[in-house]
Amino acid sequence: MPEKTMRDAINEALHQEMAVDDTVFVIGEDVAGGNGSDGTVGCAGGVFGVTAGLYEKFGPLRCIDTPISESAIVGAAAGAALVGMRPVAEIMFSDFIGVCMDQIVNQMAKFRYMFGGKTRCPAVIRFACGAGFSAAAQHSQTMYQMMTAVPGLKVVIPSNAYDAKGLLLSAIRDDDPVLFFEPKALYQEACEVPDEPYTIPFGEAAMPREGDDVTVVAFGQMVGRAMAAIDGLEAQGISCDLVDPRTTSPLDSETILESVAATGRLVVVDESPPRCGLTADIAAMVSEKAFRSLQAPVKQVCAPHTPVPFSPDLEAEYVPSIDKIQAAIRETLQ
Amino acid sequence: MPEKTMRDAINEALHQEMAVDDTVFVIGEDVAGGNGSDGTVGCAGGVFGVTAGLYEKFGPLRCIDTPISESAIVGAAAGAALVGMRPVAEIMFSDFIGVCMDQIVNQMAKFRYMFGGKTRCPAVIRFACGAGFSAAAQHSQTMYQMMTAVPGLKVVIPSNAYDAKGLLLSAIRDDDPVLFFEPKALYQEACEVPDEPYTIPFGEAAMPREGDDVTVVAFGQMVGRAMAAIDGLEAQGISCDLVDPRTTSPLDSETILESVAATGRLVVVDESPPRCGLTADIAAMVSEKAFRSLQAPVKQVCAPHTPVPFSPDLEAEYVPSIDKIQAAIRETLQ
Amino acid sequence: MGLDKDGLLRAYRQMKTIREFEERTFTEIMNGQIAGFTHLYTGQEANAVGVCEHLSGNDTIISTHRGHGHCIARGADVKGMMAELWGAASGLCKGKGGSMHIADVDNGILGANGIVAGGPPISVGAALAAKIRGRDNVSVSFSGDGSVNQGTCFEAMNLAVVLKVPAIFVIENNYYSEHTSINYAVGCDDLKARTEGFGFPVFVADGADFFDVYRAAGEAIGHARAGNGPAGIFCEQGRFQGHFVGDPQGYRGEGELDNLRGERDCLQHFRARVGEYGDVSAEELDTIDAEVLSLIDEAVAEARTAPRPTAADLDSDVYINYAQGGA
Amino acid sequence: MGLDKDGLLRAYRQMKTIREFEERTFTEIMNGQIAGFTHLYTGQEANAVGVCEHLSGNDTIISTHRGHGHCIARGADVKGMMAELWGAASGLCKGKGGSMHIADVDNGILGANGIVAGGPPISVGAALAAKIRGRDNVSVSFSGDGSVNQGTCFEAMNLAVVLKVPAIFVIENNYYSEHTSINYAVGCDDLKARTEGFGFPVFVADGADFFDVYRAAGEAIGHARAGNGPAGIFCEQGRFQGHFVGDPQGYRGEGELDNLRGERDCLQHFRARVGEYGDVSAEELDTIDAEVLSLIDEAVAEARTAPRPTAADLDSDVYINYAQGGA
Ligand SMILES: Cc1ncc(C[n+]2csc(CCOP(=O)(O)OP(=O)(O)O)c2C)c(N)n1
Ligand SMILES: Cc1ncc(C[n+]2csc(CCOP(=O)(O)OP(=O)(O)O)c2C)c(N)n1
Ligand SMILES: [Mg+2]
Ligand SMILES: [Mg+2]
Repeated sequence: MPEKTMRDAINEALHQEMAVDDTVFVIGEDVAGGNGSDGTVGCAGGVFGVTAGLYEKFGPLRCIDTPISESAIVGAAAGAALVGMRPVAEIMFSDFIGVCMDQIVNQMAKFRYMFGGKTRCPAVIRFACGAGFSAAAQHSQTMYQMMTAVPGLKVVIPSNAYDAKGLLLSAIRDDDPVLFFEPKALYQEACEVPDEPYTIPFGEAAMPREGDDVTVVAFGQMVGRAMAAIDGLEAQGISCDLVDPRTTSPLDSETILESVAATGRLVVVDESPPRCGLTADIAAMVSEKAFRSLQAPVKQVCAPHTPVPFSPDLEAEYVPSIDKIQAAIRETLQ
Repeated sequence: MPEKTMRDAINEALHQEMAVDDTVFVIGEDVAGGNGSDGTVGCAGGVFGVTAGLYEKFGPLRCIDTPISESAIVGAAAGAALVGMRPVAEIMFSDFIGVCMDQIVNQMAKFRYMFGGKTRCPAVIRFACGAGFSAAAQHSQTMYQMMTAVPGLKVVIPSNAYDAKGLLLSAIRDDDPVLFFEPKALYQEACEVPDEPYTIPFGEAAMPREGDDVTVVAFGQMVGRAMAAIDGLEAQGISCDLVDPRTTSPLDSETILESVAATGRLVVVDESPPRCGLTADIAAMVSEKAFRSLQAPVKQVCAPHTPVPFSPDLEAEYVPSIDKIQAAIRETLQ
Repeated sequence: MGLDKDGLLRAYRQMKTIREFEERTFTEIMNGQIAGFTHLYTGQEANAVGVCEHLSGNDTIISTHRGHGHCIARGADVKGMMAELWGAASGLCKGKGGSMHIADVDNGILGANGIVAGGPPISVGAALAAKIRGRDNVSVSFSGDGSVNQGTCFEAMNLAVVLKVPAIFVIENNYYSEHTSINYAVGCDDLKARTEGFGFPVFVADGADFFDVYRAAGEAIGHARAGNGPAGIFCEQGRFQGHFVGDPQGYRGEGELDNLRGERDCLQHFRARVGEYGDVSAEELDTIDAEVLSLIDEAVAEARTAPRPTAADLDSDVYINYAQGGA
Repeated sequence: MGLDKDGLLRAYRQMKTIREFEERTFTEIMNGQIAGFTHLYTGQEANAVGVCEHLSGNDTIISTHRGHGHCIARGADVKGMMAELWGAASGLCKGKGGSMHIADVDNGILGANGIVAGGPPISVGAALAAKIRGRDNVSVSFSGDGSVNQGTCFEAMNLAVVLKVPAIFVIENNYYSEHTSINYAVGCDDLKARTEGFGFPVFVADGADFFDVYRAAGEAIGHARAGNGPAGIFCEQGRFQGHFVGDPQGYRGEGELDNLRGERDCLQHFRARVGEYGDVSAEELDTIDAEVLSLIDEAVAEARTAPRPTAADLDSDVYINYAQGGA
């Protein structure tokens, strides 16, 4: 099977779905690029290159550049979705949810409920998220933990190129609003990705490692680190289940609980700060539902309660490291 | 001591602090009211009447009406605070964080960190929050759980008039940005409130009930219900500690942990939906730090994973009831 | 004018229905029958009807917190609306939405909206869909004189021009946002000019005069339907009630309300001037009045006794489908 | 003009310092020495300096993602800035902020800002503080031609007019927001008129011409300082670099960059025209050039070897004080 980066896998999913469903279009800042200039329209394909080639292939009505107006972008996607389109909006950095939160949280998320179940809003909003680029406090946040708190939204966080493609195709075909968080540190990471379209259902975790001693749950960028941490412990005779939920809403709590029933120990890893986050969410759920099986306190490995620092040295300390994950795994075994 | 409603207690705190500190001013939609009209300027005093009389007393430069521009309101508060004022901005409903989140989460909250600790932003933002008025999905949310997730913000949720006054005075005098969430269902609730100014420190929980069997932690509007639930169980020989953290950031985890060390059982009550919320936050913290003392799974009592419904019948089912709190307490004792 | 006799009668019926719906809602709120925050459209009926009489088929509207009039004008079921105010399971939104969220998306109503200026960006999306599909329908958003100061409204106006989509921005100036006058909240002297600065034409109408609104709306909607991009409609007309039911209205000038009800009532105006536009008799209008009143009576009677939603209804309708493991 | 010889020399030094700071930053990024996203101000120096030469004392600025020039112009320590780009503990923000968050609040710099149009609302707040205190200082925000389409920018402009505060909105048109032309992103034909529609005067300047910017800024700032409310300054001048370092610039027309560097260089322009404004010799400017270059060299040398922050620095500076029980 060919190897593709996460960027290319997402790009391929967009190309494939737009080719077969003419209600799908992309909209966002510089998703084409060059509009109104003396240069080349389509020169950008998104600042991370994820929408490259869509303008050339599908033209200005389906690859739509916008002014810097995130509320209008999300609103446009929401409105188009209400009348039967399947927009895929791009909000460049998930941090910019700050300037369009209302359209996501109070509008899209709530239409169906407020309207008594009589409508659907099949919009997808894509975001680049997370730390790792020294992009500092306003361009490195995850934000997915806050969005997981919002009833009405589905929240997806792929951890590799294969999942990204399959999950994005599911997201576009889903009839509910979906927020799709792409850890930007993974855009260049490659793995085997089939050329054909395929879907990965929401609410079904992946289990990239299986073991007996400890259950590790990790999200997005942290899945790879958790994998490395687990692999590194093998020599010491420690083996772990690694659960990658892939979607946080819906959440595949069954898989997590089954694993904890077997291991009796849990480490949850996320790069967001600790308060009201996903590590607490999972830890609380497991502590309640698997109370009798737990043989050690659930360990949360996450960022400190601080904004994301700029300095590469500090950022390296900020994001959970392989060492810290290993230390937490070992601690649950004491 | 005189009885005062929470509305009046907050109003009194504003009057008193504005009288002694001329850097304090209030700003928001209709905090005065009547501006530009043929009627009476100052006729509103906020849509909940919380800022009544400030315009008459302190004039147009210190009780400032604005257009419906929440980002500009919060930004104005943030900017004034950066240059040494102590603004108290009012965002009418906490749901409207949707249209001003960036100024709260990416600006105010992060200035100090991003600027290397070389500045302060002593702004307070007040919000009416929570369910209970049949105000439906866009006017009934708490939002404080999402803001607790944000490093750099302090988050206050008073549960009674006495605390509201003391906490607001602390908030205004605090040198960090403070979000002050006023459960609107409590505005008319009265209790004894001293006439003099006084402060209540952040990060110190109240313990309005003491008991031996179960620790109950409740927030805001839920504190009163938890109290009623606990009082109702007394006859059945069940006694509980009730912890009201009052501020969720900073959080007085010591008091909670000390109580759980004694009772071995914990119920956490909040009216927000379950995912990535405060009940999970507390449950996870306690499950980790008090693992050996816990004799039963921590129970979370919260709203379902749905928007807030309009219908009074549904809203009554939505918000955790005394019955549900009692059931949870009993369950931890099984 | 372009309205035949049926059209004139229908327009009147719509305005009258809104009026009676609102007056009755006011009474029932005062009676403690309706919960929540309710904002009445009384007095502004000609705005909604003058615009919506130009709409059909795939044309959509999106409304505001003061949404009853827009929804009725675009054809929402009045009984379903009244039941919704009562929080009944038979309500248009099964009691889950209430006054601020009445919607009927399949019939072109993308919802009332509790967030000031929440609607315009969404409306641009519906307009964009029309353009992508090559349809000639338009998408109308209503905004108040206060709402136009919200950033989302500006963004929507600029984006609509950039994408050249058939979005109609109806700005209803009723002189106040809550307790604050437009004279204060809109910093510039000329809101029409400020709006036109975004790059689309704005057609001004007297909101007490149905015929004038209908004319202005025709021009704006014609402009957009013909593929010329967005257009605005600027209607001036005060509201006859407070901002919400219970508002003490300390911002009103002396005699202001009497003047509005006495001199600027769109129903009176319609009756006085309809003769210029068609052969409509007072009796025909009286008959409509009676029919409307009995419709509202029925709507209230049904709402009052309609079944209420129960705990079992609480968590449906959040998602269409939630794969395994949903919360 | 109002600038004496010292003033002219200082203005030139400031522009030259920005230029060399940016050119060197470019080089060091290409050398892999500086991490993160960096947006250079090369070419636009006259905007920042023409405005900031009018500021002093309590006057504040708030900047953008493209902030180095504004910060230097308002007097930020150049070595502290360079160290900040390197992520050093001796950086102006202790390495916690980086290029997009350089700030020096005590000296009137409320920060670069990574959020497009994050600054204008904050600037209105600083201006409001001036008004409440009865001081005559002004508060300046910088925005790009793309930034003016963000809702927060509109809200800030309207609020500034409503409150009649001394907020100065500098709009820097460098023709692009990232890869998109102003011809596309600003829907209307006349951005100056759209801005003036909010109710304040906008003074236009040629951003390649320091003297022109200085003049326009003087008018705008004079207007605001005198208590007449907000004012705008509209500067046109292209950037000499890509949007960020690494941008392939496919949106540029043929010869566009050559033309900018060749025909519209504010430093060249200053040298060519300074004689009209004062008695400044080429040698004096050459001396400044040399001094600036060695300052930048020193700044880089120091930044390169400055101590880095450590894990112990990670969680300080989040709060000033966090009562017992903090997270
Ligand atoms: C974002 C937001 N801010 C504030 C409010 C509270 N609010 C509801 S209606 C209203 C006034 C709206 O004024 P206008 O747009 O003129 O409409 P009108 O009420 O006059 O019909 C306000 C401030 C809100 N619902 N949403
Ligand atoms: C809210 C927000 N949206 C998008 C971005 C990404 N972004 C950074 S700079 C930029 C373009 C800004 O254009 P302009 O205002 O003209 O400033 P210039 O870069 O030309 O100086 C964009 C889209 C951002 N930082 N913040
Ligand atoms: Mg109004
Ligand atoms: Mg630009």
